[in-house]
Amino acid sequence: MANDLNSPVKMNMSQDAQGKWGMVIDQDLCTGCQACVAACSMENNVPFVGEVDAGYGRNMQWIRIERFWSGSFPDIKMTSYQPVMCQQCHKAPCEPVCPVYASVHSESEDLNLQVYNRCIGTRYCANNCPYQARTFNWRDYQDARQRPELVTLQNHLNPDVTVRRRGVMEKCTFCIQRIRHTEDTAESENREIRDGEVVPACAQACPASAITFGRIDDPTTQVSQAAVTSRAGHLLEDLGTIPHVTYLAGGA
Amino acid sequence: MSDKISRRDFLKLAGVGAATTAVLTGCGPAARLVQREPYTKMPEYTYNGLSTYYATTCRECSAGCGLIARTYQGRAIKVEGNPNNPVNLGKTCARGQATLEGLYNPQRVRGPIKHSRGQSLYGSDNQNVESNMSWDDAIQVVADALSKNQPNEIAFLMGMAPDHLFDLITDLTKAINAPAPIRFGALGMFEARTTLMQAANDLLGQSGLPFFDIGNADLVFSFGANFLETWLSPVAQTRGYSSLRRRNPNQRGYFVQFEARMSQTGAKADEWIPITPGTEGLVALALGSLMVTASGASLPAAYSNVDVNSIANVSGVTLDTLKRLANMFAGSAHPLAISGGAALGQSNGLQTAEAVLTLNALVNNIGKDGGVFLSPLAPLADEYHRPASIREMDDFVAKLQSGSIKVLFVHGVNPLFELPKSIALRDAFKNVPQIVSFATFPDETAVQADYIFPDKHGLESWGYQKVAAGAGSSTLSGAQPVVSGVYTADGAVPQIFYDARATADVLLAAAQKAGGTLASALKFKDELEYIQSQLKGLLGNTDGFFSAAEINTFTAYFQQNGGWWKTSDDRVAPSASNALNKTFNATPAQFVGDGELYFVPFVEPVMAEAGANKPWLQEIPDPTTTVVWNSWVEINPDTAAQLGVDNDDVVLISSDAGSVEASVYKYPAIRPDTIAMPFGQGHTAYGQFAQGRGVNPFDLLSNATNEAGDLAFASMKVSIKKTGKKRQLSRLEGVIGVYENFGQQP
Amino acid sequence: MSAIAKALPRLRPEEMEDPKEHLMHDPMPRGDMNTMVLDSMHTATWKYWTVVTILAFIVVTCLGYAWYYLIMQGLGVSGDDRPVYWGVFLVNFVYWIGISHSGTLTSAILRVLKIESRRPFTRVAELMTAFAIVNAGLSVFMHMGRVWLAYWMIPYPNERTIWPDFHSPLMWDFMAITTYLICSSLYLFLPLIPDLAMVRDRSKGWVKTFYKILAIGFRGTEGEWKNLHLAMNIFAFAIIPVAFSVHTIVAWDFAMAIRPGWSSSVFGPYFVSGALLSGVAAVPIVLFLVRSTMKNMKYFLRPEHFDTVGKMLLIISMIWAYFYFNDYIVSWYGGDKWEKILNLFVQTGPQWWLWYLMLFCNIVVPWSILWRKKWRQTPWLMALVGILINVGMYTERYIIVPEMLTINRMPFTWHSYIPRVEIILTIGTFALFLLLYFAASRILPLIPAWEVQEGQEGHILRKIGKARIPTISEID
Amino acid sequence: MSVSNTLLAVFEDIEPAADGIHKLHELGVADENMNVISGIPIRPAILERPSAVTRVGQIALAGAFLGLLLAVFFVWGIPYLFPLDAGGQPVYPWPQLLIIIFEMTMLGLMGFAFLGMLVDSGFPSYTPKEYVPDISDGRIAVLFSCPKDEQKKFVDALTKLGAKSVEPAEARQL
Repeated sequence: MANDLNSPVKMNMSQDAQGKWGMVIDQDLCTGCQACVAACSMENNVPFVGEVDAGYGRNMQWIRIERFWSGSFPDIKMTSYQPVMCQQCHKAPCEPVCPVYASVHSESEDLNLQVYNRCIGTRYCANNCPYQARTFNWRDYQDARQRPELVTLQNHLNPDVTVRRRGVMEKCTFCIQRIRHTEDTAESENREIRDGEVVPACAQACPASAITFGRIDDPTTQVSQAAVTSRAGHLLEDLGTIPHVTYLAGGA
Repeated sequence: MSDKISRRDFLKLAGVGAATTAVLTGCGPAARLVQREPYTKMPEYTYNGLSTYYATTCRECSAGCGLIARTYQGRAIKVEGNPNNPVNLGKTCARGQATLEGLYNPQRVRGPIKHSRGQSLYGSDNQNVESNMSWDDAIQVVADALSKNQPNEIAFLMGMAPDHLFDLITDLTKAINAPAPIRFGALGMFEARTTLMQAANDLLGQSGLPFFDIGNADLVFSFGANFLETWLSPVAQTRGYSSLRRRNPNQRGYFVQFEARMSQTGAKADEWIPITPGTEGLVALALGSLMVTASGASLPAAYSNVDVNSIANVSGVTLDTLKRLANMFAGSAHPLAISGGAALGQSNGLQTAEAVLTLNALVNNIGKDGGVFLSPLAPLADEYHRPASIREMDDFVAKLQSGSIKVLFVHGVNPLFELPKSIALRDAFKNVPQIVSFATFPDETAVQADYIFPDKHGLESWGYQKVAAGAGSSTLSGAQPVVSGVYTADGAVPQIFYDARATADVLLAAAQKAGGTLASALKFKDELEYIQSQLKGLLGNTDGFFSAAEINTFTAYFQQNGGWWKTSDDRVAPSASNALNKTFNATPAQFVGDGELYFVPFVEPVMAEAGANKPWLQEIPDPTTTVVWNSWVEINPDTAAQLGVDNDDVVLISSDAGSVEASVYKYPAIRPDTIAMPFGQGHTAYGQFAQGRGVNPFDLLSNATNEAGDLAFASMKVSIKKTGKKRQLSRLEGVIGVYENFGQQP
Repeated sequence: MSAIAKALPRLRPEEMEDPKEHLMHDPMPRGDMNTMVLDSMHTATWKYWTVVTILAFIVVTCLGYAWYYLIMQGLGVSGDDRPVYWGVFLVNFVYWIGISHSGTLTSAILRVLKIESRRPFTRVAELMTAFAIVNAGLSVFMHMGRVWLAYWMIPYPNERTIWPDFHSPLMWDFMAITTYLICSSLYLFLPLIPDLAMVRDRSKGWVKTFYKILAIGFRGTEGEWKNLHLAMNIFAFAIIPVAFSVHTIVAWDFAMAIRPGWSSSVFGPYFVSGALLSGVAAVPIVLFLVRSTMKNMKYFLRPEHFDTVGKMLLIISMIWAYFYFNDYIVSWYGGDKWEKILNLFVQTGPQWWLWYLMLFCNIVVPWSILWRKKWRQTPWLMALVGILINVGMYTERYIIVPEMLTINRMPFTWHSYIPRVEIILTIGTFALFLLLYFAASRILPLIPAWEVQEGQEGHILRKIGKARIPTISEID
Repeated sequence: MSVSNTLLAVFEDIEPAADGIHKLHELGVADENMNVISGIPIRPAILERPSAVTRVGQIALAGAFLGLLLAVFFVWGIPYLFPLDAGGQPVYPWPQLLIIIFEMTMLGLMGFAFLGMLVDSGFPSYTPKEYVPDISDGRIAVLFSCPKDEQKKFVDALTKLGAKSVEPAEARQL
């Protein structure tokens, strides 16, 4: 039971390939090494929450690497590591439920935006996210007045990414700051963005190169090509959220 | 030109342009005069809103991955992999990513400190102890120690990294005829480098770290090697694994792991064979024997003593499985067998390493793509100076114990944490009159030192590192400071917060103060000049990534590109002619103690030996158990049921060497006769994030070694007792979700 | 023996129904009745003040300070986590919204249907509505991560040029609850006006000024009565669908989410029935408390009123059971794997007993007690049934919110929920409810004297044959 | 028209009050010169009175319409002014419109019914009025105007019919 709960549904996604940016995660290559998690946290100023809160399900990492067990010893098998982050749904269930437009869709990038300073913390979006990809600032994890150890640690905060305070929802952004930066660079050089030019922190770090990122509206890019292979599938595709993260099944 | 040269001018002089996608900034020799200051007083070359990128080398482990650090207004913001560095080709592991939390760690040594042994370096309020002496006095202390003691009374204990400091200290010890510096690291011990090199020497007739070409193989049998975790050069090996799976679009490489406890590496295997601990070598021999038998050839000497049936019995792998695997191995185009991890940490570890090499020799893949090579020697290296084995460390500790060492310098290693307690280093320290620690962080060893003269953090330092493993090309990774230090913003003028100084600079200055042969042998103004003097050996070398005829230009390129490496394939293909001729006794491993359970300590893959003081590494879940911030003991659910313990129950684990208490994690993928514990926690110092968290499984280990002298860390038999206490483990996984039937484990 | 009939015992006098049992047939001079109502308001013993002081203390600490702590620390001090982003605060919210259906909705339905026995206890119930909505609103505010920005949900032109998003069920909720709060308060106020005028006429000094202001100058002229009457009629008819919509929308907060267990089309009416069940069940509790603690109330609040409420409760409990079964059988029969896991989790998981407690309190208790008139007319028993049903309905909401949130489509994230500061705040809200009620009982006439008087005017005993039969004439 | 005087007749119960009003009608007091003040509402027919005119209904309907317009503005007007995409839902959704229309219409209806009640009755008003506190104890007061010179006749007639008191109405602080 448990092991097949989360296997990505295999469907041919080419017909409903809508959107702009997409990510492909090769579960066969993912070694669960957590480099993406560390890189993402460093890039996006994700706080650490401490032992008690982390154990209580308040871990704030934007990526979590899932794994399940199937069978029993000695025929036990760990299912393929499955990094789950915001799937950047084209039709995101999290968006319409926000009463204050803190969770909205970017029309230009076709991404789910989370506008931190607009968030009032109803947490409806998180409930309605079938992927449980959203994390909530349960406390002032980034406030050096409450956590003196941050006085020095704060030095590496990324100035391109807002530091969130308590009561605000957050989630993976596909490193929108990098997308924007690359777009600006391309525009100033009067050219199109090249395939592979935008690299989110997770993909950049991944030692196994299991994460690929790029345009899915262009059939020639790496992500588009990977997304049409027979191993490609989406998490909970039957919900019709049209997620923009494609998983390539592992183990075969 | 004024003596204070601006960075921009320097760059013009050096004629360096932008290189990769990021603007990499080299830092030439003149740049030592350039201050990289924090944002409160902005240097003239930083622009608001623009980041500056520096290439450097990761110092979190000894693999020597190239980094590119993004800095912003004098602060380091993020590190990325250096795409050109042959070790990691732009990738990093979690530890590398977290290196910034070392740089900006709240607990670093504030400056040179004289303190009484055992006193904590930070108070209960986590405030660091203030520096209580000047660097001049500190240098005087070092100078006195070097000049007033007999050379053979001076000892250096260093970390595993083969870096410029090791070269410098080697030169220093040579100059005064002191014993060569001892190098040690817990990772090296877990990797059993001595054993691997000994096996290569015995069978291939050439010493060196084996290089397993996973990327070009299409079938990998790994005997305990945790090559995706912390073993040798994990980032490079993960790249190899990636290639194993996806290099050939038509045939996915197959991977079988033999080990008693499913490691993160084992989790990625297509087949995980739960083998009795200590029989890995036997299984390798059995496989070889079966292959030869199946092919109809006559058995070579290596397999003369092999009784396949009894091996099947003792290893717990059925004969059918052995035959099937032997067939698979024989039928594959590029099979590769790797040994490592707990398989080598047994009393018969060397036999295992050799048996596995023999298996490779049998399929004739030594020195071939997808087979076994020896790692290329790094530029400037005469040979690979391996870290000390436990046997050598035992001798070293005995020397300390005897009182013949008057002053001990410790740098880059935390032996009080990284050595088993049964090697009584703490006692031996009592017989050493003076201990000087160059620790950046207030670790256990620093606490036991008389002086702490903190070295700069890797991201503040100059240096190079001779890459020992992972790269196919001969590689020298270069390091340069990416920030000038950590400053406080209090007051109008920013004050340096962590007043660290490069150990090389301290030693060079002390050498001058000490005078005599030392002063004349080490006539360098500072660390950078010493590095340049070494780099001179590479001038005019044209088979490299870049070449330059003049040292300043070379150094500029070296800093800008993050090192120098050859573009050729430098893997050494040894001769395998005698590999099949060594006979094996084919004996199972001996175990210490009369407990009923095998004990397998393993390195926590994310945190490893020195990550515990970085809160992000603490909070990153262990890849297999998803536990964070603590230690646990992995017990098979059936065994747990027999013992009457459940998840989070605290149990007392005792061996002949000692006992520890840890919370139970019912781990479904471990043999019922085996328990496992991660290494990485259990610090008694090392900062607020590390101290008092979990336990150190080293407390359970004896100093038993394998034939090569490496610690037989998996050779303990332990017993478990219920304590009745309960301590909740924090895990990322929802316990009710990952198993069937709401937590009723399979 | 007679061949015509068996010998039958003659009814003993105590078995004969005494028309005086009915308030409407036990009339009293209006001046005396007014005095009784005023007396009950003006009697405040030391016991009363002790209870009020204790309640006030609990409100200040458990609600005031605990909430301050919650706001300053963030929701980390609550028990919420991933995936249980909604915890006891939302349980409280749904619960109080449910309680709010006790008053306005009950009184409106009874008024529209002209159930005469409603007359003395409508206000007792309507007051509960007002205070329950206050608590429901507070619960939502406690739940919010950044409550100081709650006003961003109000649609008004602002310098952020960001308006709320009416796509969100929370905005429907916000609008519906605002509507409900405003209209319920007005509906409470409308029939109060003549009573306030009565109190005004009978008080002196600053108290008179106070009631003078509240009574807004009402005298009781024909035009005033006509306007008041029409307004009350409009309210009585219009507030019924509003009340239904409020709880339907509360249900939609859950049902609109794509979550197993929540995404159910029957949730709207199911929640409404649940709200009615808990709301109506709260009425006998308050009736009992008012009757046994306040002076003169045994005259106004009689077993017949408990009887009326008891009958309603029995019917509503059956309706609730019907809807629950409806929801359950559909998800059970459908066999969706997530629904299956969820049902298994609720019934056999770590908190399996909650499910049985809910069924016991909501079905077994009312069905086994409320069928008997004598028991329905026993005030303490009815209060006990009311408490049990409220426990059951609270449990039901607890199962729906934190328990069902534990299970989602990402099994890796299944963490359970343990309430922390919520417990204290919940105590605080209950104390606030009681405190408001206690305060209101001494400020407002709890019995709508004019309505009782109007009713008594229209009730007579008519002699038909040999018996005197209670008869109602419609005088309004 | 001669100078008229306003009298307030207080009756114990409905029956004498009805008789009194009948008598007043006989004496030529027009319905618009008469008003009944009572502690409970009394159906006009009982007292032989015409039904009072109320505008509460119309005002409430107007309020309902206003609420409806506001709802349309909320659900369709706001996205028109500030279009933002959320979850791929239509910018101008129908279902949400219906929900908000219902709520706002009801709010308008009831809010304005209340306001209408206030406006039509002249509430709140704290000016002195003709009133006796006894009314809330069940007395029924009949307020009527009669020619000043015939006042005695009216007083006698009503007193005979059971009026407790018939006195010139005196506006006083309530």
